[in-house]
Amino acid sequence: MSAHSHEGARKTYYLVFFALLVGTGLTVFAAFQNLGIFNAPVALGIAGIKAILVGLFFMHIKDSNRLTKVTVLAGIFWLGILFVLVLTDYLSRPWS
Amino acid sequence: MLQKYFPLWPDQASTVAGHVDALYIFLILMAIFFTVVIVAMVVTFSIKYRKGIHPIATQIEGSIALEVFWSVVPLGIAMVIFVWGAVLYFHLQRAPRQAMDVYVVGKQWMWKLQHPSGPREINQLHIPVHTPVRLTMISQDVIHSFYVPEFRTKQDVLPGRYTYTWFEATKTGTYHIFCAEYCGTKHSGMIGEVIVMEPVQYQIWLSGGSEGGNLASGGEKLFSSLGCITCHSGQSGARGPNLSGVYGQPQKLSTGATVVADDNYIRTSILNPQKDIVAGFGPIMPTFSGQVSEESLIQLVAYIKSLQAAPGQAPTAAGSPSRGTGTARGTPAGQNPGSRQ
Amino acid sequence: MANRPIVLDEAPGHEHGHSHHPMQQHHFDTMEQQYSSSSFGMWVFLIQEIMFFGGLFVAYLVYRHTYYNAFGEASSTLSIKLGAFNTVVLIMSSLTMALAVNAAQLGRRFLLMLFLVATMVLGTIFLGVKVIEYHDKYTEAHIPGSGADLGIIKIQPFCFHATAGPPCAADEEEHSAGKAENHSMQQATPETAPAPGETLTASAGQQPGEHGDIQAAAGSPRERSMPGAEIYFSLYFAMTGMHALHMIIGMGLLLWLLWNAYRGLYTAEYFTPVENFGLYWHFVDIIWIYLFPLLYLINRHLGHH
Amino acid sequence: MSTVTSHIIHKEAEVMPEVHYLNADHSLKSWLLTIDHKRIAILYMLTITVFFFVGGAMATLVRLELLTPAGDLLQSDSYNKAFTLHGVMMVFFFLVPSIPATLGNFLLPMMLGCKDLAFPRINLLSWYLFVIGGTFALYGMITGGLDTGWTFYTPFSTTYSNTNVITVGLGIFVAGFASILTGLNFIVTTHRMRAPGMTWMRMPLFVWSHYATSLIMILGTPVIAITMVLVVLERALHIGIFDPKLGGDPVLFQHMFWFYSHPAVYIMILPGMGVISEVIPAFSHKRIFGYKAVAFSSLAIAVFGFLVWAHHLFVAGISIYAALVFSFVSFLVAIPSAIKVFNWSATLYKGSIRFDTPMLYAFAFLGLFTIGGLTGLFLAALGIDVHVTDTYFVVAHFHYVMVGGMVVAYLCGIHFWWPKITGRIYPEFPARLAAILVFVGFNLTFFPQFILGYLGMPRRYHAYPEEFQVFNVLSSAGASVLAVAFLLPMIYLIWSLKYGKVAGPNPWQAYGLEWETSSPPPTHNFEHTPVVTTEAYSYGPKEGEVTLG
Ligand code: HEA
Ligand code: HEA
Ligand code: HEC
Ligand code: CUA
Ligand SMILES: [Cu+2]
Repeated sequence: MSAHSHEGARKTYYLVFFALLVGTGLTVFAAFQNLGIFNAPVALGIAGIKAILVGLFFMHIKDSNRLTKVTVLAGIFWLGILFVLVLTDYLSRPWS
Repeated sequence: MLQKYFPLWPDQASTVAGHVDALYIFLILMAIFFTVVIVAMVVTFSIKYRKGIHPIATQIEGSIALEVFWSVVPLGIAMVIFVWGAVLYFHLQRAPRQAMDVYVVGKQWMWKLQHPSGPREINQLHIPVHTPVRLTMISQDVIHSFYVPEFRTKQDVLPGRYTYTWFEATKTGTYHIFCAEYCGTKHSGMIGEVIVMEPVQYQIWLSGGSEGGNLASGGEKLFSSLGCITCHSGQSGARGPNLSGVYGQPQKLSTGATVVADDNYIRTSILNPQKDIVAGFGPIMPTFSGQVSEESLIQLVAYIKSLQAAPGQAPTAAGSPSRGTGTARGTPAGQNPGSRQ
Repeated sequence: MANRPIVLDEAPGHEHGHSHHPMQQHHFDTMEQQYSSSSFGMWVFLIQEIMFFGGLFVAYLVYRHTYYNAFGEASSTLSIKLGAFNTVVLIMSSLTMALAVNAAQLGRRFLLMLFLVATMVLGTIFLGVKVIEYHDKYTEAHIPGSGADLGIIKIQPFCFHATAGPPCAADEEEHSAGKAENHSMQQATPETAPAPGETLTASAGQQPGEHGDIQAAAGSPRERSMPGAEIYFSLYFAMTGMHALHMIIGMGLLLWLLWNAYRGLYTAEYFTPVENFGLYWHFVDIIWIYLFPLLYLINRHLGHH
Repeated sequence: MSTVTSHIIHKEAEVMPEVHYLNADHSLKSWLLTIDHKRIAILYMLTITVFFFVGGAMATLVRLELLTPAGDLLQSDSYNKAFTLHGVMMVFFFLVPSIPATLGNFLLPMMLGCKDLAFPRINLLSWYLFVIGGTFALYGMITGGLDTGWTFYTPFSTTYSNTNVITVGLGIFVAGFASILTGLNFIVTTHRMRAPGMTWMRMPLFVWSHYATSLIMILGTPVIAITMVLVVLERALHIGIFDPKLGGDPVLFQHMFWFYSHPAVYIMILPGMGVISEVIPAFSHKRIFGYKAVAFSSLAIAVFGFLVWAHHLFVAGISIYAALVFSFVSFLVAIPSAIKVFNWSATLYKGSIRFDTPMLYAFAFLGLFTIGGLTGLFLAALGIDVHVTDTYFVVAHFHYVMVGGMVVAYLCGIHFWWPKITGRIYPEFPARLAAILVFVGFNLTFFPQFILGYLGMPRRYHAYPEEFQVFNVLSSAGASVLAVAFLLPMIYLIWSLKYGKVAGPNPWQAYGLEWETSSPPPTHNFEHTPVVTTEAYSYGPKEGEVTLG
């Protein structure tokens, strides 16, 4: 990589950092609003975006090879299996 | 004969036993079929193509058609088993509406059983034949599992939550109750027996039973001694909701959700009232966690169950018309909380 | 055997004779292979970490579903100020770490060391704040394993103690409106006689919410009004504790990197450890990005504060 | 020595290579600090053998106790500790690392044509973690024991048991990381270290199955690790997460435990399937039937294996709808296994079959795994499981797959690669005898347990009603045959180290990179990095595709 792109990278880091700060502010703000059933989804949505930013830019997933991307997706997918299938039990219990 | 000296399955003593065994036999035939296919392939090929008479192997790469064939056929068979097993399971899990209730408390290492009409037993369960019986079970300590092989039923008995199972005996006799979930030192000693009797005999047994009074009236006593009645007086303006007719009905919660008030809901309402707050009431009910034994809880639940909606009227058990604690056919009395007073 | 067609041959471009990078290990053919293996290995390790934390998150999910109200109230006892502050600190440390990797890529030793130190300082601040928060929980007796008193919800957000001590009285008064509801919950002692053979230790008039009475109140079943809250605090400690443990391990690794950087091990050609550590550090950051809303921000709009 | 021509003609007596990985250095330090994957494999092999015999000794106690209905030989507490020690040792410290950490460790780099695993030091670390974990567990088991069963169900394990849950729990936690690191190493090695020309579709099926196994190790093991942490915390601090008294749900523990432990049963069979996929072609001298189908079915098992865990909880108090889902997927996961079994059998077709010991074990595997797997279908059928869960039917099922499947495959692989590992051949006659004894003893031990289970005998029972005695006696009788059968290889394999015939690089005329180097191989496996130009199992020129009918 050339020195130039490293400079570009630094600029991205600062931008991402800024976006993460905004996200943090936003999520605190949102927590105090009554969004009905959407409070939790909004909080998780913001967290998700922040996580994606960190992943894509700080962890360079954006510029990495396909194997890395597949690996990350696999991790998320398996986490999904754990969550979803455990919840199939808890959400369909008559009452608990 | 064979079954006597070399039994392959236990007695079929419940309505479901035959169904379970039918699927079992189907599965055995399926297993024999596939095992024979595999063994036949191995044996014939081993003989026909052993090095001595077949020195040069033919290099075969594979066959898509065959791959599809031996994926799809097992898949089809598997789906048959799945559906069959699932239908059976739903049948096993859902007690008929009219079943007679028995309450079970498991603890290390004994079974305590309570009939709604009063009698309590330890490690013994007397039931009438040809009567569906629904068990509402809870554990005082660790997980146990209520298992009667002859009935082909089993259900884990959990601490902290009611679980259910049911059966309808078809043969009089005495059968083992095993504890099937490992529960510590005397797990293998946590054995009891179900005694299936003719209805008449059962009636006789019932009337010779203990004089403890029935579950619901026991619950009523607790209801006043624990002070529930002070808030749940049933009068309008009482601090707590009127509990008449609550059982089995959907309850509106302060969060807007509704839940059906089943046994677990009532139990939790007593032990952890803050978990779900009934709409229109404050979170003022104190917890009774740690103060009421599982047996007492069962009595309270049975009592609340026995209360029928009677608007504006204070709940009383003694004269209250009972509802739903059991009107199983074949048990002319005994299932009715009020009937033995 | 005629059919033996695997060729054992010299792999093209490999054999001794051309010089190896000093950091190349013997079993790799090229530096490139070594680099891509380590980096992929790190990612696989992180996948493992995802599942590791996943176990905690699934427990959280189940109990938040089960004890929806209790989680909300218990969450309100955490200080958003501290949580948000720590979030910012951690994000900042992620930035410095990214910059450290960048410096390493450019082979700027001094800059690399500088950013590593910065990351360490920020990590230390984070852990320091965490210690304060834990200590607050300790004084409030919201500690798992301390017994029955866990269920007592004492409300005191926005109460920043630079030095840990008893919750500030001012804050308590400020939020007394919110407290009333909670206290009534615990005080509501019905006029009942205890059932025979069953203990009933709480007596009417006791103020379990009051500071200092907590120990006395402990063990009273009457005060255990919220089993869900106990689980919340257990999960809070388990999750943030596991996170903090990862941070502590990270600090150790940072020291090691710093030492190596000081020795001049990392050059523009070889900086894999720095990069891999960066991945780890960002991952830990991501965990916190989720922990913050999940633990600190539940149902704040209901105004438990 | 490893030029191509030198071993094409090998009529002369084989000689041992002068330098190889075993005699490269003799000091103890050279073993304990080795980063050679082959030596680490040997270290693992010795360790798990110890654990196997500890587990086996406990099995002996269990079977002796069950000879009579009364609980006469052991106190109930001792019995509970015996089967727990048996289960924990066998599962976590023997079967999970059995093939992957020994044969896998040894062979994976060789089959891929590289000098070592990607992270040799991490490989050594893995062994140390394993030993530390095992020591913890053994220590805990000896000082006070453990009586929770290998499943650690809460709240028994967290609140009611008086035994060393914490020590053993930590042991499993630590050993879990050994497993994770092994998996990590395998995955990275498979992706990054393949020799030139070694494409994915040229990899031996042994590698494919280890790749699939490693996926499970990476994705499943962390969950059991954190679950163990929670159990330890629960026990030490009463954090309430699994304690119903504090509002926790014990069934959540079961979900978390089986999220790992069901996939883990595939950790305990996939490597064995890999061994069988090597051995059957080798002794049929024929390429495997349906290479791709077998390869991808390994991956399918690994993925679908994660979707079925709650079939262990059908009566545990989960929602009946969830049970439906898990039962359904349990049937799906059987299909890839079916594909494998049929492809192995079809591989024999028109082969040129020899009956050396490894092949006998492979046949035993086919039969026993089939029975074990098919009885798995019984258990996956909801209506049947209600009756047979937690009875000896389950015990029989899993011994069929774990002992009849994996242990048999392990023995199969040990015999097959023994010449490669040690440079010498085991004596054929006792080996065949042992193989036959294993088969006979095994069936005698565990077949009666199916019947016992259906008759309703619950597992983990230290005393039982008299009507069950006949089958129990049969089972105990079988176990003594089995014990002898397992002791025999110990004796003759050790004997062969000194007196066995020198094997030469490729005694079986098998096909694969590992047979291209000397036996035992040199420290760096190959004199030169190999270049691969053919598919796996190229035992001869291909025929056209066969068609149905
Ligand atoms: C090596 C380990 C291993 C393997 C491979 C398997 C494989 C399978 N297991 Fe098993 N199992 C265990 C180890 C294993 N199991 C253990 C240890 C326990 C008990 C743990 C405890 O409680 O202590 C257990 C328990 C267990 C249960 C829970 C029982 C209970 O406690 O109630 C169930 C239920 O579904 C089950 C199902 C299956 C199925 C469907 C497969 C399938 O993968 C099998 C697939 C294979 C085949 C089907 C055979 C080959 C196919 C053919 C010959 C073609 C014909 C096929 C069809 C018609 C589909 N197993
Ligand atoms: C890899 C897994 C594995 C293996 C190989 C075995 C091997 C054997 N198992 Fe095991 N078994 C399990 C895994 C395994 N088991 C698990 C997971 C459980 C469940 C535990 C639980 O419920 O928690 C279980 C439970 C279990 C039970 C049920 C106990 C109960 O529920 O009460 C029984 C009963 O017969 C049994 C028997 C055997 C026998 C006879 C062998 C034989 O194959 C063993 C033969 C080997 C030997 C005998 C070793 C040879 C060595 C010697 C003979 C030297 C011995 C030295 C002295 C005696 C000093 N096992
Ligand atoms: C201090 C007053 C008070 C006492 C004492 C009290 N309750 Fe309650 N109870 C309430 C209030 C208020 C509610 C509604 C709010 C809620 O759900 O917590 C309630 C709700 C319930 C419910 C749920 C009712 C529904 O409509 O869903 C049940 C069941 C119940 N109580 C049973 C009992 C029992 C049994 C006792 C005694 C062991 C008892 N209560 C003691 C005040 C009380
Ligand atoms: Cu109770 Cu086993
Ligand atoms: Cu399973």
